[in-house]
Amino acid sequence: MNKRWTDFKNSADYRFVPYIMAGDPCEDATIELSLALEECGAAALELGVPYSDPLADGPVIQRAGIRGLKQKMNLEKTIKLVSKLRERGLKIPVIIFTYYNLLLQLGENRFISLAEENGVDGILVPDLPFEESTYLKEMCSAHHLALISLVAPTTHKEKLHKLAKEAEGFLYCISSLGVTGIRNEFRDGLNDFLKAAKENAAVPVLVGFGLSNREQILQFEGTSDGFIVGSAIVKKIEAMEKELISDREEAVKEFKHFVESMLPVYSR
Amino acid sequence: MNKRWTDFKNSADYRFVPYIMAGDPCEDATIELSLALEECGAAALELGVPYSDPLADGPVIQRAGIRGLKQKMNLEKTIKLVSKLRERGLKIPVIIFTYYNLLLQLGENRFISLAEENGVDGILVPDLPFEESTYLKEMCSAHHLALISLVAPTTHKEKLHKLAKEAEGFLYCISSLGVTGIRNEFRDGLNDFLKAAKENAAVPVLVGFGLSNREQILQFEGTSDGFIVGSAIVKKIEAMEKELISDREEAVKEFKHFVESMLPVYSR
Amino acid sequence: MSAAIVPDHRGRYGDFGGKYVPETIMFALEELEKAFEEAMKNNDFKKLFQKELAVYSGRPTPLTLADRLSETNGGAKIYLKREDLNHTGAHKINNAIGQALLAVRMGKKKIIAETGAGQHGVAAATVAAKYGLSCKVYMGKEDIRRQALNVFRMKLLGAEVVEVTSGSQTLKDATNEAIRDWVASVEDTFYLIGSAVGPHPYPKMVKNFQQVIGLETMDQFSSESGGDLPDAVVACVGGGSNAIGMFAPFIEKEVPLYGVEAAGKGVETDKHAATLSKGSNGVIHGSLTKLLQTDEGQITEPYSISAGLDYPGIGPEHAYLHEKGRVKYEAVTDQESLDALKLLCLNEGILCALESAHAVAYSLKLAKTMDKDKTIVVCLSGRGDKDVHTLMEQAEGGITHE
Amino acid sequence: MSAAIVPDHRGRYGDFGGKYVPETIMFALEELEKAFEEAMKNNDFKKLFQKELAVYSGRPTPLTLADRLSETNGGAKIYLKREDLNHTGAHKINNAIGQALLAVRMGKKKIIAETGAGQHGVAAATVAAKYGLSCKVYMGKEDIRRQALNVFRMKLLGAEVVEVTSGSQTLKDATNEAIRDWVASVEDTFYLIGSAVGPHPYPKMVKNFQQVIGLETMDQFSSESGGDLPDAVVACVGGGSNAIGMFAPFIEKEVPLYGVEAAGKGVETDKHAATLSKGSNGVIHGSLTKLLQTDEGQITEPYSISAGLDYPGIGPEHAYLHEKGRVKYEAVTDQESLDALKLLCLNEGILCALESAHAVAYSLKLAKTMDKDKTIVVCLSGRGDKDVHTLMEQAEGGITHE
Ligand SMILES: Cc1ncc(COP(=O)(O)O)c(C=O)c1O
Ligand SMILES: Cc1ncc(COP(=O)(O)O)c(C=O)c1O
Repeated sequence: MNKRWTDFKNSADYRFVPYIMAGDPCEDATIELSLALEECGAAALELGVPYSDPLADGPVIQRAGIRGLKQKMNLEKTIKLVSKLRERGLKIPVIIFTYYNLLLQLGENRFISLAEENGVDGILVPDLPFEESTYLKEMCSAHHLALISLVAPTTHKEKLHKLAKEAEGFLYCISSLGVTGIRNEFRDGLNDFLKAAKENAAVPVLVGFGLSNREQILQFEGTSDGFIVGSAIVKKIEAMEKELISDREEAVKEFKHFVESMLPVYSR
Repeated sequence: MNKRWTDFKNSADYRFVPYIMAGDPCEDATIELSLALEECGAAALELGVPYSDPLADGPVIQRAGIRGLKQKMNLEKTIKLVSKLRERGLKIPVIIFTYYNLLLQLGENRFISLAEENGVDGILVPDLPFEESTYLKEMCSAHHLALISLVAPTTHKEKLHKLAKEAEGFLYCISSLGVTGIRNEFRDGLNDFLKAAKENAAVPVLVGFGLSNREQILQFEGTSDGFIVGSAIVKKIEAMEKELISDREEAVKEFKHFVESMLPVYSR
Repeated sequence: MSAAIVPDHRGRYGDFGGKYVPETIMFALEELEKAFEEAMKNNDFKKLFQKELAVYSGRPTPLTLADRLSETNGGAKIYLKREDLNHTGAHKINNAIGQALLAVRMGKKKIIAETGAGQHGVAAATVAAKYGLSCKVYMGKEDIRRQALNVFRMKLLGAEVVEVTSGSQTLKDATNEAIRDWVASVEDTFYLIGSAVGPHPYPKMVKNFQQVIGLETMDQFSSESGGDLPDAVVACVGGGSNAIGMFAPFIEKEVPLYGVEAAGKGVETDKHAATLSKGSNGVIHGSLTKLLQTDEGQITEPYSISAGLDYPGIGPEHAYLHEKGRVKYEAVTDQESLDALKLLCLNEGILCALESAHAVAYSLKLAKTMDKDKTIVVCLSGRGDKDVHTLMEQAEGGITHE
Repeated sequence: MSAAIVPDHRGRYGDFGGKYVPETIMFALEELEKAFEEAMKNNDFKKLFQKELAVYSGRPTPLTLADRLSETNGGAKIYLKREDLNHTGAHKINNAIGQALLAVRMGKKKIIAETGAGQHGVAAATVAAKYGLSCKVYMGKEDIRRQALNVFRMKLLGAEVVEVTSGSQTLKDATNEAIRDWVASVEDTFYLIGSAVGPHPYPKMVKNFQQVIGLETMDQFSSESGGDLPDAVVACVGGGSNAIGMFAPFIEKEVPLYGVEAAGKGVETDKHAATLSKGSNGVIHGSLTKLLQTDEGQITEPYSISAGLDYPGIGPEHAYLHEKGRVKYEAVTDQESLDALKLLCLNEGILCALESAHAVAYSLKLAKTMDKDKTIVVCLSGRGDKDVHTLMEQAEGGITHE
């Protein structure tokens, strides 16, 4: 594990991991937004890659993908974007969030070397379940990249234990069934699920899928080590699309303000 | 057989039997047209009854039927119209041309008595073949009405002989397959058919269906005793519909002129 | 009841039937009758007919227990004889195959047919293509407009569709026109009639070719029930071919039979096609039967939401069975049939023809008067794909329960 | 060829297949696999499935010799396996019945399905009505517009049709959306996939429910020929369910097999759906297979005149059979399929689906290269009623031979 992951692991904070789509609304904006998120206290960053068929995503992130595709953003460019982020001083772990088909076309080996070259820390493939990930997992391990595991409330107990034990970077606990997107309520039994995850995980356990405000986030404080916010942030970016292009500095300020307003106070 | 039929039979002329639709374009016109036809030399008159489903008729007579229906002409009124013709001095035999359903609704017995009362001489039912006509034939015989028999080129020889022998009034030989209407050509073998009819018939043998000009009419002079003209006459009436209502006297003159122009000279 | 053998040699069913046609085609009816009777005595022909029904049209069609429908409705169990699964989607093809094979046997190269909604026209065009015959289909101008899809299908199948502009420009007039054509072309042309109507021997012949429905049903019901007969049999009646085919083997049994006519907007209105309920004796298309007409004998235009029941006459054998009391004829409205169609869809996943829905509607009523251990067989004469446009219009027009 | 047993325990057909789905639904795939394998060992279930195919869908469907078509075309004799005669008009119902029965067995009360032109949607809505399940069908907005009749039918059958506005608003997106729904509702919902695609065990299961096509064909051909096998078997390939069902029992025999893809306006253009001819390895809808995509891996929109072949992927077993060389995959253009459809209409009186017309078109070419005493069986996967609108538009647009 690299230093960024060690720092991430050792943090005492309730970890905030935001998701944004590369190229939404343009590559330069993605850079500024990433840096702003770190300033807001992000403990790591998930960088989505635009895809034609994002079957784990809800409408908000689907639309972000369409914007990214219009910018001709792709997996290779997204990886290379990370090196620009590093040049600008980004210190937190960056995870590439990509569907498996994009990875397959780039080539898993090429991905690994590009990721190493460009300062990527991990990869998350929402449609590559544990059962299909043997090769990628080995390759990632060998090159000190974290292949982020997802576990769901529907994951069998034994599998959950195993995935938790083997998890690298962090363990992504899906807080609700369904695709990404803003939720109003979370399911019963979620706490048991998180408890089981935490008991077995050697890495921080984060919850994600559907968190959109401070209240919801606080709800998991006792049972998890951090949280992932995607759609709520992407939705704000969507609302500010024009400004992020025409008047970026001001827009990024407003964006930071928005992000801070949804975070628990001590995370700032 | 009544005197009108005897005269019809004894005539030395090449007999002209026109068909017109009762009530086309109105009852009064039918009266004038009938008298005019007699003046033109008609040896008998076929008076059609408007019917909703005239399946033996072509478009010209179908349209005449529609005009007749609009005038609320029906079988009973058509029969009664004959007595008006008699009052006006019409001397030739009048044959009611009606589909069987109209007859059935009026009642065959009632038809017979009405026909007797009103000076009708015969009836022709195009959709009542010999096989279905036993009762009507008996009734007609008993009341000195002629049930006109039709024979077609497709009629089996034996049947043709039988029908010819039993025919009353005249024997109607269908000159061509198909429904009523104007024809340009007649079939081969027609002469053989007419010959067989004449050899067996005790009454005059007439040809009909599709005759529309002097040339065609003359074609059958040697093989038949007369001819029936329907569509060609009805078509003229259709063309003169307005005038026959608004300026009847003049119109009937023109009509006579037209009829004469199509007849063989000696029939005048 | 001990029935006289009908039709007699003159094609009479009691008072009904006969041959009321122009002399020109009398010989063709005789020729047809002879050819038909001969064919029916010929085992090769009969085997060929059975084989074509099987390998071409997919017979036997199944007998499906409509268990959820029966349950929802309450009362007797309803079975569906699935004529909707035939090639081209209705029982019409049974008859079309039979007549086409006969035409081929008689050496005819041309067929003509009449059609209303286009179902029989498609069946006729289909068998013409199959057996290499030329085909002309007469269809009212008004129907051509309403049924553009079927017109296109007939043309795809190589048939000529002749627009009929006479009279009311619908089925009755198309039939007149087909007969007019036949009168002119009778020497080399076979007139393929679409229902158990027309002059003798058509009603007899059509029944013969359609009785496979009833024969299969009897067998299937018997194997399902261990030798029993159903407690009632129901079929819709337009011209009456599916009904007479279904009833055929049951007539001499003690099974109550029900023919269902179209009551349209109600038999008390002038918008219906309930020939037996409201008609009187008359001659239509060559046959003496019951029909809808004025006092004077002008044939009136019938009405039904289902084009296939929208006929002012009825096959003469039905008029006879009605008079004898052997079959009960009931009438069902547009709305009742629409409701039945929807209920069948929702409970069995079967979209039936609007014609057939009349039979379903009546069987639902009947079932309610019968015990749960009783059984009704309904002839599901056709599928409803052809009616989806009508149903959509209804849905948009927002027909409500009156 | 001695084939490895496919799929292996991971659902792999060589390199292809697998389960590329979000972790949330992995348990459901396992549950499904278990239930399916159990059911397949259960004689009652198997009998029930066979019975429903027979009494509800009208199986066996016939094998029809297209003698006039073969004659006109010249060369080998062409037989048609008549899946068009199934209830709802295509082979799709075989699979829908199988999966619905499995859903009932698993105690699920809800099904979801994706649909393109609406054929599988109608099949799913049908079995849902039949077995008392609630049903949601995902359908692209664009397809909803183009297929209003099928949308109405699904609603009549009680299904909810969910408009999909994501992506290109067609089948691929409807499938994404159905998977998204399933991810959210997986605990009480059965996802009824419409073709031999998707994550394991779907391709295996769909093949299993569709193999009745091939099994019947083999029997029927054997009785007809006195024990022989056909000299070639042809089927169209969209997702690949009718083809894999037809091929199933023939794969281990020495019979040449041909899968026919849609070449649209030509495989050299960008308007086609020829996945195997022009695609590359990739993951779509949970399965590693061949698909149409950009170099970067964005899935591209396929094109075909026939909605059912208009899919950018293909079932993984076909990708495998292609790679092994056991099945030859050919592509046929819009125009060739239209011509074949018309020829079949004119010569056999059968209006087949545009999908099936692709198979017919290829078999006509193939037949010409074979002797008159050779035989080809074509899977006539569905009827063409659904395509009449498209055909009319084509006729009006006056497509000409390019
Ligand atoms: C499906 C269906 N059922 C019934 C009928 C009525 O005809 P028949 O009374 O001859 O069975 C038709 C006529 O077109 C039809 O298409
Ligand atoms: C009639 C017909 N044939 C073929 C197909 C293609 O599907 P598959 O390749 O799964 O058989 C479809 C799909 O809708 C269809 O409707």
